[in-house]
Amino acid sequence: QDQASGGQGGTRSEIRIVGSSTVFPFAKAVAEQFSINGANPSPILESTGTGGGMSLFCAGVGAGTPDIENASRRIKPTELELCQTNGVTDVVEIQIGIDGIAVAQANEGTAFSLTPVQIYKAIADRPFGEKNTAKKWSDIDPSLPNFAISVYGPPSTSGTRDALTELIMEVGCVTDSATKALKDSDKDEFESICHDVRADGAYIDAGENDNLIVQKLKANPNSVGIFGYSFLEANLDSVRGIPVSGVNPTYEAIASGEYPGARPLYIYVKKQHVGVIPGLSEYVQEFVNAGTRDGYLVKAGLIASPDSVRAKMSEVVRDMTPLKPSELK
Amino acid sequence: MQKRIAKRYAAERRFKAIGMAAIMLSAGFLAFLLVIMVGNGFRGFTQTELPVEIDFPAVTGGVSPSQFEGANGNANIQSMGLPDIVNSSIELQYGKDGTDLFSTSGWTSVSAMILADPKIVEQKTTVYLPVTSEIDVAYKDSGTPESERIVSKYSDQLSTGFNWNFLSNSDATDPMQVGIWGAFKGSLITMLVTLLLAFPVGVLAALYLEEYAPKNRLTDLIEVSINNLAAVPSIIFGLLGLAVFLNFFGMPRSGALVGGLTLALMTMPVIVISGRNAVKAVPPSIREAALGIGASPLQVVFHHVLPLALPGILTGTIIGMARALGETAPLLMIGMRAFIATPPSGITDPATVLPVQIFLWSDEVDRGFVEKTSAAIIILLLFLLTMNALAIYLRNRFETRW
Amino acid sequence: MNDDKKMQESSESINMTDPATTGATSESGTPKMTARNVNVFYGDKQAINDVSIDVNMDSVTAFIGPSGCGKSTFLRCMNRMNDTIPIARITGDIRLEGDDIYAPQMDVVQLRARVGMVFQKPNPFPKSIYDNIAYGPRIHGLATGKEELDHIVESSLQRAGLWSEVKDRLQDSGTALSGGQQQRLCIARAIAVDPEVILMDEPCSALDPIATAKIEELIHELRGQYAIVIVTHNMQQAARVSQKTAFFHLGTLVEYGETTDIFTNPREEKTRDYITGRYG
Amino acid sequence: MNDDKKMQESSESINMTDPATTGATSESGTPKMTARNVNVFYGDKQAINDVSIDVNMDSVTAFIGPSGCGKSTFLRCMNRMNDTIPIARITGDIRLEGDDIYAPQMDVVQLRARVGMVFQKPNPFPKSIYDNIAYGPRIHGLATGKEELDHIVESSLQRAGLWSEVKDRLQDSGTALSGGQQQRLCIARAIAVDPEVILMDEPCSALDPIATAKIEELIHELRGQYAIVIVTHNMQQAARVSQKTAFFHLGTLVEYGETTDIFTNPREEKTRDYITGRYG
Amino acid sequence: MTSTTLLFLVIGLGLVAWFFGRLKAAGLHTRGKGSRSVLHSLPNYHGWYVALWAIVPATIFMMVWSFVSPSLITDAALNSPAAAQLPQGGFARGAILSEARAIAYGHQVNAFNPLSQSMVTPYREAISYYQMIGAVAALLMVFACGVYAWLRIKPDLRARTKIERVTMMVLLLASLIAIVTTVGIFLSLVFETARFFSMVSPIDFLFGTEWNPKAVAGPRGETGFGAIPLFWGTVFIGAIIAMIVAIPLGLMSAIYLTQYAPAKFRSWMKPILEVLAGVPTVVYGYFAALTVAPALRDFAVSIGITSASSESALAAGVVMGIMIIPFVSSMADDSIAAVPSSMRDGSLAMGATHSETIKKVLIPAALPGVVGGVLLAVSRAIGETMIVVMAAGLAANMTANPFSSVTTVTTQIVQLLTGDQEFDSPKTLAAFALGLVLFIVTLLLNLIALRVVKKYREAYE
Ligand SMILES: Nc1ncnc2c1ncn2[C@@H]1O[C@H](COP(=O)(O)OP(=O)(O)OP(=O)(O)O)[C@@H](O)[C@H]1O
Ligand SMILES: Nc1ncnc2c1ncn2[C@@H]1O[C@H](COP(=O)(O)OP(=O)(O)OP(=O)(O)O)[C@@H](O)[C@H]1O
Ligand SMILES: [Mg+2]
Ligand SMILES: [Mg+2]
Repeated sequence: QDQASGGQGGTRSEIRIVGSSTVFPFAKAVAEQFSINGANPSPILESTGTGGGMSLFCAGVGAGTPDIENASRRIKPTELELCQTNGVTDVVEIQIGIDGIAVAQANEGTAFSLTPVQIYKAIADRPFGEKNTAKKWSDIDPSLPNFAISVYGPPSTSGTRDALTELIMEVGCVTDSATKALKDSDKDEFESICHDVRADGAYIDAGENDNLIVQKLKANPNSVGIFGYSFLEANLDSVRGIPVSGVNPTYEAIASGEYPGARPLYIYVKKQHVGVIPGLSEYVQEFVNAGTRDGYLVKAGLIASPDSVRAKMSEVVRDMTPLKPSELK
Repeated sequence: MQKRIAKRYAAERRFKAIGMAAIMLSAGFLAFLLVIMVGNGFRGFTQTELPVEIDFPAVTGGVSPSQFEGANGNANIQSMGLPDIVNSSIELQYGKDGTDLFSTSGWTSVSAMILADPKIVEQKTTVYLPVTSEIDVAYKDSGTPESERIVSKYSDQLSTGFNWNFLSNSDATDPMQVGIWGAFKGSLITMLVTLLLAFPVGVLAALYLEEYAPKNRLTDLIEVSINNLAAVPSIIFGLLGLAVFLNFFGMPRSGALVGGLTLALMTMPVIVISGRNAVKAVPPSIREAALGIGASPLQVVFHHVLPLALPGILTGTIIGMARALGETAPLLMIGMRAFIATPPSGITDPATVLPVQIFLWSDEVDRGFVEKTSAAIIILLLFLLTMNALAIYLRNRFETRW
Repeated sequence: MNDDKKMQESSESINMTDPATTGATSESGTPKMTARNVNVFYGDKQAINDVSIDVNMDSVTAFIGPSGCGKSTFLRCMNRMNDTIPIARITGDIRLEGDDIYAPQMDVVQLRARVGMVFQKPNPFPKSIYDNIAYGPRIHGLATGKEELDHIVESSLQRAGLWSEVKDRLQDSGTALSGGQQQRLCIARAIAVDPEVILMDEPCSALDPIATAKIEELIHELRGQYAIVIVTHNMQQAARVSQKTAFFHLGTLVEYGETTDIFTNPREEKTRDYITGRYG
Repeated sequence: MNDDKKMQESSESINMTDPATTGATSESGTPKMTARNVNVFYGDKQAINDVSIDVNMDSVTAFIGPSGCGKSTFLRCMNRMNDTIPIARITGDIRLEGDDIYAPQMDVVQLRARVGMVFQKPNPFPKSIYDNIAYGPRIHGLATGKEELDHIVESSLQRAGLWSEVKDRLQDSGTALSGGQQQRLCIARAIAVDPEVILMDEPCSALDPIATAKIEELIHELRGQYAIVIVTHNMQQAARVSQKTAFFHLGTLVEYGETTDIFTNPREEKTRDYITGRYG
Repeated sequence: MTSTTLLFLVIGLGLVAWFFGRLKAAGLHTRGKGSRSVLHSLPNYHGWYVALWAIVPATIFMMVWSFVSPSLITDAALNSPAAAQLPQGGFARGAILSEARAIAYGHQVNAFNPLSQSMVTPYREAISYYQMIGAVAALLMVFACGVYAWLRIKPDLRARTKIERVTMMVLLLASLIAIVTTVGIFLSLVFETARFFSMVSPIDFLFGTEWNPKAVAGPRGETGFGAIPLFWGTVFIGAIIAMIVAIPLGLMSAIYLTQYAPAKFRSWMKPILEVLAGVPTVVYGYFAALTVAPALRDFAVSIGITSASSESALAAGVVMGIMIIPFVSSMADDSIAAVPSSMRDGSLAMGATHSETIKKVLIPAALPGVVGGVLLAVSRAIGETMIVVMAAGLAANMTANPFSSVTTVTTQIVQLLTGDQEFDSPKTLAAFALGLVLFIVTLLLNLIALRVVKKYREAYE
């Protein structure tokens, strides 16, 4: 066994990053900044999706595996477990900011406002256990406009979709006490009722980070889009946010937690690579620094984490404190 | 009877017209596609600029041009703090928020200017720097109200210039700074690997199958595999590349080597199939002639059949390569869908290719990327049309008639 | 690839039947090539049925017979060109100067250099006239230098009666010649490797009368230097160029003898019918 | 595509030369087809040189001559099949019952229905036997109903002597028949559109002797009902089936006359040489 | 001596061997019977025979050596005193060693890790020691094998036959790559597929009609992994809509070009049409999504189909159809050209017009070939990913409405593999199952196409 190759082919001089397409643009901006003066080699940044990235990240330690994983959701216990069986014992978790899930429509569309329950009733497969029959928004609530439900949202494989189910649908779903009770008695049934999205055409799977979605909303002014906040911000000239529970999806509303759809974004760092791959800790530091209220990531559409979280993250980055499986509940 | 004849002739004319219409429609689609792409894309080659006057002696306090000559020039520019020099000049001219008008890395073009002609650091010079992508979009087309306001404010100063950076830079976050050179080079290297692997293997396999293969199970199996591989969805080749080259052989991820290997597997069947047709088209009388004077089967093939079939094989190869050049899906699986800011310099360096770059840019949030995407498409189409023209040239030049 | 193809019954079949019965003759000198009890099958179909024949050095042998009777098939067995047809199978014994040409140790490449072939359609290589002729000597290493090669090319073209017509344009493509010239080029190409036997399969059927006359004249001149076998549909041609004639019918050798005998006084009824145009 | 192709010199060339000099005869009845001073060019190359000939209703006319002499070319001019070769160009005058077949108002589609053609290689369509025969009547609208069509098919097959062999398998593919049957099927197909002239280009050269005999017999039977022109390489065949023979050489009509005269007492030296096998 | 220089040296020595082999054979060359040489093969072949013997074994040895020697070198370097300070085990140790090695080889100049510098010297020593061994052994092999082969040169050595046998092996190996690739594809899909089927029943997967992957099974045990809508979408876009566009256009283009067009027009038009097949699919995708889809939607709305969505099966299908026009037309072209011209002449001689001949004789006769070509085009269309990703959306609808959004198998594969789900969840593994099923489907399509084409070829032979 040749130890110089470490089983994975030696060392390398540039950082390798994989993972979520949601974090990708932010990571890209950081990577560019990180190498701007030629001080560091430009990191190689792949958009593989969180899951695909995890499987690469957790494949082992060494030059052949990535150093950082971008994630639009938290690492799963099973994934952490796999990491550890493959020798990736120390994984550092850093929350780099927040992504809002904006509900939006074209500027030309009839303005209206929604609540989580209404959204849940509109897009769930079996709202409160009954097959969804609502065809128009007014079928759900007479106060809503009288046009067909047509929602462009993330596909079931996406992290944005997970956030949508957890942050909006489940919130709407647990307003019913009977359903809420299921959570403890019959977890499977609960998840099925609260998380499953209808498949009869009212909810349309669309890519998440896709310019086309704006075109589609513009083309169908009466349809509703659900996507990342950064996307809304970049296209404010053609789409506008729909208030949820009366709160508009604005930076402040999401940052303060007032707006319901907000999810944290993470990066995971392989601690065993720190000090071996040149520039790794500097890159992570840059990422954390860039995520402040007036950092360039916020200009690019990221929402800065609350100060408390940021303080904690600074500590984690300084000490490179590994994530403990117990923290994942 | 006469009426019947007239009707038959009318049908004849109709049929012929339909045929003509079909051709015209197909060619029309192509023309339409090209016109749309060129129409969308040509603006990607230009950038909107504002003039900035830099009084070098004043802001730098006087530096000698000689230090920017030679190998250390770049390093010395780094150390003199050029971004600040440029920013302060901008602020002088456009006020406190002036820097917000300009693309953040506009100073790199100043740096390039200094390197090209170090003397300018002794004078007061006016440089044209690219504006931000919002203003660029607003100036060329229509943008946010805010940027439209800026455009009308500076309308007499704004101008468009050719965006050389687009040809020499690589991927970036700012649409004003992106370029296709990195992806172009990646495509070039990947294609080279593909060609070097797929061409010999494809030609040898075609010769074997057409000239020597005995009629047996193995030959049938090879034949079916090749025909099937030519039709297997490309994404599946990506999965194969992932499983075999990356996971099994442990080759470096995202490299042109793996991309080239994967595409070679995809291209090889196309070359084999077209190669077999070309070999088949060589008249058997040539083979008999050679055999008849005592050439061995191998001599027959390498002295006579292969040279005669080569133009046909080459055209097939170019068609296959053209397809590989435009392929995206398999490369997503092997790590070439990546942000890579440095052009690759070897087959194992991380690289991306033109179609992947197009795909990535088409997914970008920033509106400035729309025209860059189309511009990259134009480059890719030019690449392809060149290859196609080469194929046609070869076909016409070397076509042998018997 | 077919090096290992060999005769299934070679050992026991030699001299099993008396050649006289089928008309094989050996009166003038020792035969150059001998065939005994040759059967050829294409898949299940038998194309040649128990043919025995001798080919002599000093005479031109003509094969005649109606279409599909197996003339070409038999001819192609004589230099193993049939090896290239995967479904062709041959039994019996064919010898060139006593060597079994289907024996495993026989090198088919060398055999074909010794037994040359000229085809129905002229098939020059799409190369220069010079390279057409020089190809054979090159692959067989017959010339050690440029001069020797030049010499071979020149003498072959001269013997084929083509030298005067092409000597000024040896670098032109062989395919640019007229049909008759192409056929003579092919004959010159065959001669260039210094063969012992030349097989010709309807060499004139694609040519006009004048070119045909030239080729017939050439055959006359080559007689004695090579054993020549010619397949033809044209009985007058057979009568003109050959000294011996073999008449094939439905895969069997009906009659073999002196050309004059066959044409004036055939022994078999079938031969007479064919000669007089009753069929075919 | 070539509908507008027409004769360049049609008007002035009629009757310019005396047919008698080239042997065109008109002794038995008015000729069905007449050709005067026909020249055919393939690109720059002249394939037919000033040929004049008459074809009669009550006799079979044979065209003989060495390969490439223009027999097929001339035959194909007679129903304008040469129109399909883009580089072919024709001058002179060919008339069918007095109508100039190259006149602009002549409809080539109807012409070909009146002048049928049978080719060297049997070329049945890959359809059923029934559909092969019914094809012509259908496109020309010769039958108004199913019965009438059935009737045409049956009578055509009967006249071609094929009915008894295929009547139980009219729905089998035409390509499944043997070579000789296929050729008779093609003849039946030509008969089905009720032509006035039937042109046959070496109809037996791909057939075995037995099938050849059947076709020759059929030609005998059809004589008198149609004007028949047959191209053949086989002089015995010409002698057997035809009443008149035309001998072509290098694109010119050397001699045209009664078959018996041509074969026993040719006027021209060239004809004699060819007949006796001096060349070709 | 680095391995590259060694390789060049060996090749150079091989050329020398070629020269000597040739020389000896040429010396043996005397005239035997007639002008024929007594040599069985040309001197050249003898040269190659010796050269191959000299090069091939040594090269194989060098390949093996390059696998073995690195660990020998590292072991030797680790035995040096400097190695004592290295961290124990782990990536850090490996990285230091590999950095030191890179510096020792001269691939890298500066060390990122200061410890590496101390290991450079031991590495240099070990490297030169083992390289020496390797070089000496390789050169010895070149000489031994070369001389052995050289000694075997005799007039009756069948050098040409031997060289040809080697070449033939190379040819065979080249064609075996196709089989290896096929097996590779199968193997790279089958394990993950098996894992997927241990979670989701194959019956549900293959025959389920709802594609809406769920984390947990629903009340009636439905998992949402019914692949039928995906296959329907694939067929709808690739085999129905695309073909409705491509078959008439392709077929009529081929007919016009082969039967009516003047040669000049044809020689221009054919390559122009072929460009359609060469345009990258991303470009088509972009075109479909931004130009065709909105136009079609506006059209649909204007004729009163208000439910039309801007990502429609029609947009993707039409663009895909345009893309495969050349596939259909060139296949049709070939098979129409393969119909013997005697068929055409036969029909024309009956008094049929050109179009009647084409419609009633040529097309029916060429039909099997055309069908074979269409099947191949279909398998290309159903494998197409990018156009659908960009233009047809992701909604797995079982609908025959061309204005609604559908999705295809390959699109879903991309989506599943680049999604955010954990990699061992059925949602990710389903991609492999889809891939395998698709692979099998194209295999079957191809077998059918081959059969059809073969049968039709036989019809004329
Ligand atoms: N490659 C082949 N495969 C199968 N059968 C063949 C092959 N070549 C010839 N035959 C058959 O073998 C028989 C003899 O054919 P051959 O070509 O030897 O005849 P021939 O006398 O040369 O005829 P022709 O005068 O027409 O050239 C024929 O029945 C023919 O169909
Ligand atoms: N399509 C063509 N293009 C060019 N030249 C042609 C074409 N068809 C025939 N020729 C030439 O016209 C001349 C007469 O040919 P034609 O086929 O009429 O001869 P033939 O008497 O029928 O010969 P055969 O007995 O071999 O059939 C020949 O020199 C031939 O090369
Ligand atoms: Mg023959
Ligand atoms: Mg002819």
